[in-house]
Amino acid sequence: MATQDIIQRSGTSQATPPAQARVGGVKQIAKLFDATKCNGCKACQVACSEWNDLREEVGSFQGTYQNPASLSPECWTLMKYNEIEDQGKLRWQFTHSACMHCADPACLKACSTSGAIVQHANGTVDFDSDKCIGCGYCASACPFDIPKISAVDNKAYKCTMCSDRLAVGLEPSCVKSCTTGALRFGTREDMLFSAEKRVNELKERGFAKAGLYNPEGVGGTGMLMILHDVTQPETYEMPKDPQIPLSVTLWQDWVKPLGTVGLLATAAVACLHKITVGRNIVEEDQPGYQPPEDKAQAEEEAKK
Amino acid sequence: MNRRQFFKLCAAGAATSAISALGLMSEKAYAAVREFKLIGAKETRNNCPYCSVGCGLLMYSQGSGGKNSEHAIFHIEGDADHPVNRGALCSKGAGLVDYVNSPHRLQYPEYRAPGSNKWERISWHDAFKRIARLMKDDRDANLIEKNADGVTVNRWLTTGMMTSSGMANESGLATQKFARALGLVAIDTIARN
Amino acid sequence: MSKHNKQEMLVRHKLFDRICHWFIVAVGLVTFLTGFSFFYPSFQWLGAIAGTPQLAKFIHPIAGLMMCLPLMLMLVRYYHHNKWEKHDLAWMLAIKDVMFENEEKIPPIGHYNPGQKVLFRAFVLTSITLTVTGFIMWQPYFAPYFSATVVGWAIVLHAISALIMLMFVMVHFWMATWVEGSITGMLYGKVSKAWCRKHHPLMLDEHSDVEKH
Amino acid sequence: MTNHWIDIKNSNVVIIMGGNAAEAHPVGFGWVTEAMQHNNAKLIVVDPRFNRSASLADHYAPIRSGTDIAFLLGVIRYLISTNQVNFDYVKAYTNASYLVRDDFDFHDGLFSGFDEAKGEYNKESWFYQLDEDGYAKVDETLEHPRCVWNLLKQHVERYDFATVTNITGTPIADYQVVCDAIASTHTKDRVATFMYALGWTHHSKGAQNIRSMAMIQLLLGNIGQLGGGVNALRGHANVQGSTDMGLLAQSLPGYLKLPNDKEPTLAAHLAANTPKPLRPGQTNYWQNYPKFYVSLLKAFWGEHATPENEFGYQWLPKWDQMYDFGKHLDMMYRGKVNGCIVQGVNAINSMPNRNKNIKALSNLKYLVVLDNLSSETATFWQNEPGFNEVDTASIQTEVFRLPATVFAEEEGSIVNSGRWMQWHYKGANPPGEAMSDSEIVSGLLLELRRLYREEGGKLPEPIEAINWNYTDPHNPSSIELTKELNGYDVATKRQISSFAELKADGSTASACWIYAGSWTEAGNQMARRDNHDPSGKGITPGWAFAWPLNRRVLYNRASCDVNGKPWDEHRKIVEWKDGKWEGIDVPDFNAKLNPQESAHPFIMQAEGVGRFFALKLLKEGPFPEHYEPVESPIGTNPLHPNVVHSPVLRWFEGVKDTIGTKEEYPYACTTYSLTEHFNFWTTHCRLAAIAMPETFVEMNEQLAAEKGIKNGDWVKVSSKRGHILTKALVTKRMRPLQVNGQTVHTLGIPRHGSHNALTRKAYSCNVLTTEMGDANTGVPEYKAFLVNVEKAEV
Repeated sequence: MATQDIIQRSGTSQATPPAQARVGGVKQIAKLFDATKCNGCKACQVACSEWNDLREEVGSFQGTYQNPASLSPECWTLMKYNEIEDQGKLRWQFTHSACMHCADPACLKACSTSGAIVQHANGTVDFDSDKCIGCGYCASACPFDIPKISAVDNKAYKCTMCSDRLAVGLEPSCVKSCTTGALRFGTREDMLFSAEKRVNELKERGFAKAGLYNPEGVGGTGMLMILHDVTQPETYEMPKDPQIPLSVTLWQDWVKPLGTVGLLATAAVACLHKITVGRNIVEEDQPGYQPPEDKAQAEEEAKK
Repeated sequence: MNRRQFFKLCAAGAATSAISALGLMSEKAYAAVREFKLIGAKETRNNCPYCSVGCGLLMYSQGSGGKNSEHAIFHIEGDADHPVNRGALCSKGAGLVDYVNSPHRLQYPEYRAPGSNKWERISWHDAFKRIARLMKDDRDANLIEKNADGVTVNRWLTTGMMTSSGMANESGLATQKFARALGLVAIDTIARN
Repeated sequence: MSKHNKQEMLVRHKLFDRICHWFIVAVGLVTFLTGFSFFYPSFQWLGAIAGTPQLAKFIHPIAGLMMCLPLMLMLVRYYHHNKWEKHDLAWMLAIKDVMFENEEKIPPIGHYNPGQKVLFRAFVLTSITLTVTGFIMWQPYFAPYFSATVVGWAIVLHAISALIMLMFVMVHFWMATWVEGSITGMLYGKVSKAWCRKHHPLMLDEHSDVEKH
Repeated sequence: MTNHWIDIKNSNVVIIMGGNAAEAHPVGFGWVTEAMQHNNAKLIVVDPRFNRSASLADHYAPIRSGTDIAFLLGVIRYLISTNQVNFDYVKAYTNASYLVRDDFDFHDGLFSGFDEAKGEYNKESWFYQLDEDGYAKVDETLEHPRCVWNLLKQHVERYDFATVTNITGTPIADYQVVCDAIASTHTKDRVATFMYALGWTHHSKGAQNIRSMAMIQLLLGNIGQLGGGVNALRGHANVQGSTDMGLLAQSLPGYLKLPNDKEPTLAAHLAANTPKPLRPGQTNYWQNYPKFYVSLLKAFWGEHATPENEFGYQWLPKWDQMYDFGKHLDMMYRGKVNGCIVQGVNAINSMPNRNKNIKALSNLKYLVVLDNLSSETATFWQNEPGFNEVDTASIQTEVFRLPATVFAEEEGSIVNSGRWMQWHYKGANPPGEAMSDSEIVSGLLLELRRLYREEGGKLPEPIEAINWNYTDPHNPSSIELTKELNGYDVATKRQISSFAELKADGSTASACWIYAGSWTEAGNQMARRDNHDPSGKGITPGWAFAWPLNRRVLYNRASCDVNGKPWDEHRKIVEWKDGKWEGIDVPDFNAKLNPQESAHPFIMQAEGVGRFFALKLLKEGPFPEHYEPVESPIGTNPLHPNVVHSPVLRWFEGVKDTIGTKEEYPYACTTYSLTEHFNFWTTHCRLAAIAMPETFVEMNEQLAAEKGIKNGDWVKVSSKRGHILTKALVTKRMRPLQVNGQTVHTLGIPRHGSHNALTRKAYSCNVLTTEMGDANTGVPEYKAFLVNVEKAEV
């Protein structure tokens, strides 16, 4: 059953757009993570695993509250912990690490398989695991290091924004679970509005560098983040200026068309050459070939 | 269906099989998002058993509620109607389903004999009999009916009870009546700790 | 029939090399078709040669290795034929005459002409880059050991190398079909003296050298 | 909680001290963020550790564990000396103006009446001066030198900033910020709430920690107000209910008392526990004690409770001393106990001084464990090298492990911290043969009854008499039990709707009078689900049932002035209007009682007012005083070196030898819960184990550097009572404090260690902790003890 609301689909061109008749009334949605309201309780992380039936292996203590050590095919949301000193004051900073649902998703751009990565009209970027072939292009393309390839089934996995919940009109599991209201969910418009309000509030409360992390390099993100200090996203383990990697752009926008032209041109030249120059044969090897001396002899005999 | 149509259909079928055998079958329609897993599941309201915030829960179990299915809870999430948690749950509460379904849940009464290094499974009947025997012997031997001043005290100090603060009030009342009827004084609840 | 029609044949490719070549052609076909299916997602059906797209992904790196390893072996075996020689320059300068078959103007050439030597070098380079980058991007076994950036660049390089190799393969195929007798040479190992005289005149000398041994 | 979770949103200043709501009550903490965002509230966190609550605080102040009283008395001194006090409230609603007996005194760390030999006080002098009618004398002007106000001023005078910060290690600048934030709520339009929990109770003076805070709330006029109150954040989901159920050594349901040896008859017991008013015109609600008590006895013994047999009073056991679990474990250790029933408690890991407890359980003849999970308590006899080293063969204890249901497999009610009784439903059958607790105790009781019937034995009467006439006595239904809790008319079986209907003549029965109204003739009030909040103040009268009588804010009469007008119109809960009390909540006062006749809102007190001076209720004294933890990292008390720690502690035989000194064990240590885990339950829960797989010890960077310990290294932490091996978490969030001329380093250990679960094998922190605890409650000092730490190779 087609969802008919897909606005971008990996591995297809504009000439063959996905079915998108049902996007008319669909609003862009967004998840707003307010780091200034998060206390790192991990409710989102556990709720994500619970809803999505994910169970990572039990790890071990690695010198931090962060467990598991990283996102994985069985862990799609991970809280990260950083201790920062800001003007002599200690700040324990938490990052809700999960798919950012970029408007311009590098994973989708890099994907090798038609329709294995799609972007719904509401803005969520979703993996269709049945199509996924496990090439890992998405994993290397993602500027946020989100998709992870499973060693078990060789497929890419990441946060789906609980697309199954969204489909029935519910909010993502992480957002529902959030205890402090650090995660909110709504239309992108509403989230941007409340984010702006909150940032102003924070500025009044003395966080002069507070701001919204909604990086332009990837066209904005479906997960928006309010940070105490938006000038230093690295302290949250977020990239400062995430972009679709140059390698992906070069590859998809240059190598592919140029390569195609190259291949076609080679073929064309070959064909043209064949037509114009014709066969290149060794006459002596042709059936019925008579060497010149034989030919002359034969002619002489004929004269006789 | 007339014979001609039938042949057509067969031909089409054969052609399709041939194509698919060559791997040229057109791809399936876009898979929709994962099926919403709660459709039709039995929903039961409860409260989180961990801390005292008392968050509302919605528990989902398989089966229609009909008599022939054994319900097993497979998902628990916050009750959005609950005025305190309004749908939220902490990391513990969000993982409650793994508490209910923990591989370490006890299933049967078990007994460990003096000096033994293993558990033996016993029936409830045998467990009650043996425990009651031990309790009665101890109570009969050690219940203090009167103190040194001759006041009736009816206390039994050689057996004690540490009670849970996780159980419901109703079990708490049963426990309270059970314990005081026997004359137990050394009763405590983990409420202190 | 005239005795002249009984052409004298020379060995151009040994049996081992011919097996290698056609093996490479076979797995190379699989590799390129599956690779194409990832490079052009719309042509995913090309990968169906492997069964399913997932199998295509699974087989591609293995087929690629099976292509590159014998190819490298062949390249080692053919190295001595592909050294750059003085007269090669003259041939290169006369490339236009080569293409338009102005035979009288083509300087004589040995076992391989400079065009083939360029091809040889292209195969050496691309098979090395394809193998190295292939390993770096090989999910889920090797890629996790490299950073996303390294894998990203490996993917681009892999694509570029594959394209270059493919273009040379096309040239190789085109030339093989144009210069008639080449394919039978690679199939049965032998070419006629006349063919040598025409295309690789100096090869006759080499050959007599060989025979002298 | 006098108030409730949602009400936190009405606060202007939230102080989290002696608790860590963000980690232990994360969803409740959500209401703090709500207050911060929508009420512009300030959040202050005072804790030895920069914890997850601190991560969102406007201001965090470090404190040395076990010095909260000094900290809080310093706040009181600051409020009084800067006149930032709600004087109208203090004068009308507290005992500030009451005169104290002339022989009451405090000198060099001791109150009057100390008996050094017994280690306890003769509390005779800790009382008001009474007039000829038996009423307390008062001086409304607060000028009398013996009035509580002046004694309090005098008592806290010593707690100036320099003294306080010298004891607590809190930097003066931080302390000033905290004091100012708290003081800002002395005005009538601002209210503060303190959120505390086991961080205050787990001390050798836990009750006094809490009293000190309550005194501040009285000074500021914050009790009875929206957004204020005294808010104990209870631990377990039904700690409140278990306490209501009186599952304690000296209690019966509804905060009624288990009789003691000094009360040989029912009449004597009722006389001793029914207070006389200490001021004229008091509501003095406990004057109804006999009604509640007789109704309880009727519920217990049913038809066997008659006026002739004192309603079965003599069948209740009487106590001669407090047999809390700590005491009972000590008795076990000494071989004086034969049996123990442990119901849903991992006693071995939860109780302090684990090594002693293993020996104690080994002395038992039988141990019965009711649990839904496999716990280390039931398997204490299993040898586990390193973690549980025992000689299995020599342990002669018979152990029974009985499988119990979990919340999801039974219906019933639990009471949250805000006193909400919430009804829950059964979602699935339990695994295997597991049974509910009530079914298990029924099985035992009925089998005992059978044995007594067959064989006779000592005192069979109460076993025969206990009212077990349930439809299925083997498995009493939750509905029958809960209806019994509510109470009913004995003759008609009609459910009562208020405890006002209870009588002392045996015509009514109620197993827990405060629950009256929870299941009335109108049905189950606890299952109500109307979440409408008509006032917008977070009061949802149609959701569940809050005891007593669905009241959401206790002492709400105090939100109005003596004339019945709200102190702050925006915080109106109730008011005196048109000849009655009415408002958005159920008034905590006689609805018809005219303010002119009585204006004393604390109706459960004999004098109707809040007590700065606690009379004889607590063992340490009527005013709080700073005493060091039993194991003090400074080894002295800067205020009075002769009385270092609480003088009235309960010392079991031999325990002195288990107390370490700062010379051997130089570092302070505290234990706590993490968000990811709930005691020892969630170690069996895969999702929780994934989120926090292993325990650790938190330490500051300076100490780690001195000891050559790097983040993630294995370390050995030892106390006088044992040692554990764990991994180090070196963090900026712990910091060294300057105390009394020395540097105090504090280590912090989460308490979730278990060697038999889904998490990584770990030691329990309670190998290290001491059983010394609060003299009033017996709660051990889990939060402040001494250890040493060194790098270990594993």
